[in-house]
Amino acid sequence: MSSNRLPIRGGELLDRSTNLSFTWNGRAYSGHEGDTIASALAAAGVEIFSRGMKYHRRRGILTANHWDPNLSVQVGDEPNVRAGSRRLVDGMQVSAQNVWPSLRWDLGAVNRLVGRYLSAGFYYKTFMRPQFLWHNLYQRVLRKFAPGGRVHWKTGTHGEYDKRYAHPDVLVAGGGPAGMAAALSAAEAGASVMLVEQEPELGGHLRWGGPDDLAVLADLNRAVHSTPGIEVLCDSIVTGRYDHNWVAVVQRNHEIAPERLIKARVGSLIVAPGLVERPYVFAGNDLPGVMLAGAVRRLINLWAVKPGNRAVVLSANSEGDAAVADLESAGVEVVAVLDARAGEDVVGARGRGRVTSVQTGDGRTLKADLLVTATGWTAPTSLLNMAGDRPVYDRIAARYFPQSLPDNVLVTGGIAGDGSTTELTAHGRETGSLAAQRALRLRHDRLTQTPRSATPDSALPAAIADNRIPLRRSPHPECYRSTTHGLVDYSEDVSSKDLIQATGEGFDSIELMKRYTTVTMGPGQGKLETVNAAAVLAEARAVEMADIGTTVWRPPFSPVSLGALAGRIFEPVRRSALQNWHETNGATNLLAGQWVRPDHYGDPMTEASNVRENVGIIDVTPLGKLDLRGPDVANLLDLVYVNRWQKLEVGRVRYGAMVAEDGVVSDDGVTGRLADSHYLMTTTSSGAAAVWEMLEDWLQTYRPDWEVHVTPVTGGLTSINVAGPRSRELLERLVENVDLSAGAFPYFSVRTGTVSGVQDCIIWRIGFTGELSYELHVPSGHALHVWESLLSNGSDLGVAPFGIEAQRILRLEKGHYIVGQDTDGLSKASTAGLGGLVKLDKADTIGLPELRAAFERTDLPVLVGLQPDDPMIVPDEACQIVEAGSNEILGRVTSSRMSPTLGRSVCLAQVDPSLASAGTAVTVQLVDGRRITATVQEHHAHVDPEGARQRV
Amino acid sequence: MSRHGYRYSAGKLLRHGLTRGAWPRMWNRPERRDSYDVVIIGGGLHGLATAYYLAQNHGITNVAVVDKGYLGGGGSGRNTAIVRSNYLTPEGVAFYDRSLHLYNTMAADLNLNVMLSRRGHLTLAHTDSALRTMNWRAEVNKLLDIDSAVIGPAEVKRLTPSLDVSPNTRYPILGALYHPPGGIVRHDAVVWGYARAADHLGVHLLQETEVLDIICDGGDGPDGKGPGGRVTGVRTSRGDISSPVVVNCTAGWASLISNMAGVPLAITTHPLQAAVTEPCKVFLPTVVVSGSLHVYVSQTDRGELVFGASVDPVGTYRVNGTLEFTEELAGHVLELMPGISKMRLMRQWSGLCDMTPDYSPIMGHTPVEGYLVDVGWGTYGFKAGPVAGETMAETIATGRTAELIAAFTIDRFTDGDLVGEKGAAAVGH
Amino acid sequence: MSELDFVSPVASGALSASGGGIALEDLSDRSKVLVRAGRSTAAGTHLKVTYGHSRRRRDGTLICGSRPDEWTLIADPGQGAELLASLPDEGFVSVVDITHGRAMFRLSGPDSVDALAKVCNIDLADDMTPDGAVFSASVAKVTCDLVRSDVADRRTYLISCERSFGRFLFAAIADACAEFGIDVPEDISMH
Amino acid sequence: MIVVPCPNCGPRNSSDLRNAGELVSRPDPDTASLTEWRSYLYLRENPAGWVTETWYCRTGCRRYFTIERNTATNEIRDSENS
Repeated sequence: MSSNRLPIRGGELLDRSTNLSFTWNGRAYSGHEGDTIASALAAAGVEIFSRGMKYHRRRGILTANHWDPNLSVQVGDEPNVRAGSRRLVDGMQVSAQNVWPSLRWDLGAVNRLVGRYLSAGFYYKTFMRPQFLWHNLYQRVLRKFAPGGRVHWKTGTHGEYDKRYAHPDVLVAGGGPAGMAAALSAAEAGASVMLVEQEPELGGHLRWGGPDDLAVLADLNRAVHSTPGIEVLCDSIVTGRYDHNWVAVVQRNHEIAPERLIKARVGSLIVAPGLVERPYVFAGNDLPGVMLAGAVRRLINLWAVKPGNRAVVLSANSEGDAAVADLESAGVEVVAVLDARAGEDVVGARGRGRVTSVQTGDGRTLKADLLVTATGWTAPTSLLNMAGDRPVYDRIAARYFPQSLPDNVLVTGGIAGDGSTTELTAHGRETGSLAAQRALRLRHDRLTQTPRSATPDSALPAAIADNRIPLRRSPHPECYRSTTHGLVDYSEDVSSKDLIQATGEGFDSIELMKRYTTVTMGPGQGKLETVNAAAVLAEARAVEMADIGTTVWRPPFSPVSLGALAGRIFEPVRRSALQNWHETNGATNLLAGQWVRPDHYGDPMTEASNVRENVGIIDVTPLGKLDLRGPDVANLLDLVYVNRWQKLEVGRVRYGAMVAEDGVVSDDGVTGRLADSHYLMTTTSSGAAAVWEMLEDWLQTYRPDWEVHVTPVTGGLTSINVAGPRSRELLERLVENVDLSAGAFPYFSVRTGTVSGVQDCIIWRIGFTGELSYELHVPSGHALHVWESLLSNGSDLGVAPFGIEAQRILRLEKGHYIVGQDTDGLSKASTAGLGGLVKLDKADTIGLPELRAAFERTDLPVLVGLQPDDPMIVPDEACQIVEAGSNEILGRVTSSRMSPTLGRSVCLAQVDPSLASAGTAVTVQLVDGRRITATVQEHHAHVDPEGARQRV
Repeated sequence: MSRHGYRYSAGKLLRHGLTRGAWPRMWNRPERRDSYDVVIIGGGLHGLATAYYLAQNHGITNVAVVDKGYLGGGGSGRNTAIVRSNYLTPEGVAFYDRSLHLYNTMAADLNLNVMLSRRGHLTLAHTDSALRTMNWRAEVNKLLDIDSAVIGPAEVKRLTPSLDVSPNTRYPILGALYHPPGGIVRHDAVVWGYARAADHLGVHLLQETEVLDIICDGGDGPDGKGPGGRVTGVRTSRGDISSPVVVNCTAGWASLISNMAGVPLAITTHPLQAAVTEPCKVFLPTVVVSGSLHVYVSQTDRGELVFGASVDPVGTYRVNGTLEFTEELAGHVLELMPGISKMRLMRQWSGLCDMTPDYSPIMGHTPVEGYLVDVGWGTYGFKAGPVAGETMAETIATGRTAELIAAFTIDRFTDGDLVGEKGAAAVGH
Repeated sequence: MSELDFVSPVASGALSASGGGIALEDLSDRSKVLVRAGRSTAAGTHLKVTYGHSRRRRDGTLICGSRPDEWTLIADPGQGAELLASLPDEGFVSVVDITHGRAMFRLSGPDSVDALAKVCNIDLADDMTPDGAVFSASVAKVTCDLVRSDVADRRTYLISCERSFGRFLFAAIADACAEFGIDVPEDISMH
Repeated sequence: MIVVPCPNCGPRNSSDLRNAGELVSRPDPDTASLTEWRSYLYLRENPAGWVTETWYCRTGCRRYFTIERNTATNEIRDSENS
């Protein structure tokens, strides 16, 4: 293990007093605070970090930053970690990905031998026959070659991820000199600013510059940190800009979460990401030892790593020239500097495992272990794409520039143009002021439009024109591909030759080419590859770059963990006031929508029988409850229910069914009239919210002249159904001021009274179970008291709680249908047997024309009571009713249970109208394929169809 | 040479590898004619498949497929490539089963490996009502001879070990509808396969040709459009093309095209979003769908997890995606597989879906003679592509509505006979 | 009825950070009354606040303009009947006692704004949401009514939701507060 | 997450509201033909451009209101119908 660590550098990030231990492929290494994983390894002499995806060629450092395609590693249970940017932490276990048995001896490298056959899209052209080999062998082999790290799905947990919202006036994406200057001037103008930088330190390229750059950076840093109103987020990336400036930031430097998603509604977004250096395409451009100028500058100046010993530099710009100086200062022998501006070129790099020689355009072979290229820049315009911009190519500057941006998105820094540090910061300052001005106008609008906010303490700031002096576009040679072929996409192993072949096959638009060759589809998402790919396509089609366009960069700008996107997972659950009691008394829970409910307390059959024989109590709080007040409630009920409501008397309750405008049954429940203009409506549990919104819709948009107030009271009233022949006896012990006798409180009535000392309880007498029963609606803060009183006062009557399952058994015995179970998305009122209820002669009711049409049809399915001829067989719900001799479907069982009361199976079923008359024998196919016969009943109710039990 | 032109095979791959010879074009960029027997609007899977089957099954080759962009640039290239046939209604099942059959033989039929992976398809049930719907689908499927059954949590775990089947989760996995023949396919390859085959049979593929109007004659509306009239051609960005038959296969843009013929549709356009993670070593062997959690996921042969969800609730023609889609998706995926929180989402995108009220397509003839539709494909157009092409071609060639699509005609929205597929298709990838 | 204990949906007592930066308390037992009035009624004039704003009446009752033509009155426990009696009823006015229907929490302290910003998308800056502001918003995916009601310059939010969500919401807010020094007891869980 | 300008609450995130779709006018249910009724139920203009639509301010003021939104750009402006 050799050491490539240089003596202390002026701008280095290292804290050399620290010593962080970590392992790489099982071997112990160490580094310093401030090192990236890659810099620590490179300092220790590691040259190979990964293998190529397809051909498994060895790969070394290329860009030495977040975008380095060769530096994806596994860190513990985290796959695909960017070793070029991830800072070293003591104890990290780092290993190479996608190699077997080891990084050094990787069997996948045999693919190189057949590489000439693995051209673009080769898999589309073979493995077709025989088919079973494709399914059983070829595909498995392909899947083995999938790249990337390992997910520890067995042991991983969702962990502690987190989110927050933010509302900065100005958000600056990129903390280089221009971004820092923009943040400063925006804050000075009175805007709240969020400054986001993906590196752990502000400064961008100034960080690896010379003493002058470092001095400017120090000044900027001081100013940023001393100016109020700037929130600085380093080690954080703006990953997306969505409509209306909804901006996603992934923050990595927060102690409470590995990644934290910040969702910001931004007044003005300033995009200042700088530029991404582009690799050069030539033979051998993926050999370890081929690096970009930025990479060697960062390695030397930020991490004091000597990147090689003998270097050849291909330079087309000042970054390349600066790299030469840096190399020399680090003691690297610069063998040759090839000036691309003067037409000099590199045509190949050779070596086994590392560059040993470089072929130049003029035919020389130079011994070197390092080849540095500085051939130009890619403007990372992702966020601009997301804002609707289609950047255009500038031939002179050899890169893309923004074209048209919405007012709330501005650019500064390298993405906007070139300039000295002074010019860049000046542009940044002007951009910050403009952005602040626009954002403060928006803030003023928000303050004026929002009722809760303070009145703005100043007038609307005047709009100012965009008078910024644009940054210039410096000429740059168009350096994309040499005269040889090399890799365009390092993470996908796609070469310029593959792209040319694809063009020839007809994939001659950038999008088609991308899809066929997978170029730009890897983890880098085209940061390094997009422009080179477009250049090769332009070359293959012999057209201008500007005519090619680029693929649209889609969010996120940089990959985001699923954990960060999920954050804390909020899945609200609703609990009745009695749920704690249920749980401490042995209930098995059932999740029904958002509600947690007791399914049963051990034995639902016994619970059901107890209701038939004695008395049971059930918590039915999730039943939707709406308090309706006003003189026009009856009109509203007439509109939304299929039946009539004008004549409902105070103290009476009525059943109602609702259909939607298309005539499909949508909800049902009972509504009672508590006082002259005061009603209580109940809905199904799952339909409660929708019914409420629907009532508001009709009242607000259709009949604003009606006076009705709707107030949801579902959770405020705990609903307890007391059911069974001894229910009256039980309640008589607890109810103080209501006469419960049959004459005084008949079936389908409502009273308000005091139950066990709790005033204002609403009691109505209805019968979902088919027994004499009372439904108590109790103020929830006192519900537990009432529930416990019922149990303690009724022990001699055999009172016992029952759960949802027992209720389902009881209601099915009684033949009550459930909307959404016994009806479906097409069921009309006629199917549900509502013929007697529906009033077609109303002038207006929801779905009226469809109601009328449905009752004229004779071909709609019919809901019937059904009993299997073998009473011990319970067909599963959803079993199909079929033609005896064929597979023709004639209906289905919608509900089925063993009836404890009858000692036989009972069902509801939807059947073809030809099968709907009582006594018809039908064939039911069971889940196991057996067919049984069953008989259609006269009524839906299997128990007490006359209703004698509930009318006592 | 086969009937599809240059034949691909392992041998050819070897020869090209050795000689480094160029491969021929998969399809051409032909000069357009002034008239065709059939003009198909939309160069996605449906349009290309329709053109292919017109030529292949009915010998009608004077056909143009026009597209405003590149081939397969809409939903065909943006979907999550799931194929299955375990629908809810008998008409749905029969239709998609035929499609699955065509997918099974597609590689051989089109001489292009579309990389069909019949890896098994699981639709999870988290509530007893969802389980009841799964049972319903399974029972209908069995009667129609579709391999489909409801399985319990232990079997779910055996098939897909990374799923959390413990009972105490917020959305416990109570069971699943298991459909062994379901799986995924390389969606772009399907498009290219049909394009290549159609091109070789003489169909003109006219890319970057935008339809600006449909030219009609004799109809009730303005310019002779609307019911009672007939189609005579289309006006495109590259000039007028006359044709007695114009077919609308434009998915999310279906309303805009159909309004050009004076035929309004029961369609609203909503984006459907999808996303993909960085690659990781393969660990997810099946396609997993959860209707209640609005998510479906599979892992490609490249190791990426591909996710989809239900359509966005707000109708729009924008396809730039939303952050909240990725947030909800991640939350829901981690409910199912808590162990993968460190995987990273790499790219999100969206396509436009032509949603109908009953989650079923609108196919066949319309009140304007010669103007046919193959629209309303919502979120399930990809799986139906082959059979839609086959039945539309039959309908065009014979003049009679193919039996398999009789339930999907445009008349059902005036007759009130909607298809009951909503329960199975709403999020039913 | 007053002799009966009011049972809150939240079992936990007050939680607070040791440094005093943040505190979360259950106030579900406070009397709450909802007033809704037709546009032509005098209720608005009587209650003197408009949507988005609140004021404290001399008797200590907090009157919140919770929606257009809608007010929520909050007072000490057991005051429901008195609140109801104190309201005008001319014209089309509905008055509903929602004491039992709404859980209510008080989140206070200088860190409360940052904790709330983790679970609520509303801009809580002083100009957008000043003391006295009344608004409705999603908090940890639960629809809530909020009032900023500072107590002696200590930033304070009253957060109320449908009662059945109370236990979940308390746990979710407590979870958001953990970052600021609140120790969340194990029995407070979002599930 | 687009911002929807609620006329009562001011600008709000769209997740705080529910989109109730294109504004359609309801025929008189007592006299409408089935064809008219089903056009109202099912047929939509579905333009790629400005559409008048209804939103419900679910977590805010609980009021329904209409705005105009450009479905090609998500720009929003006040509706003449509001």
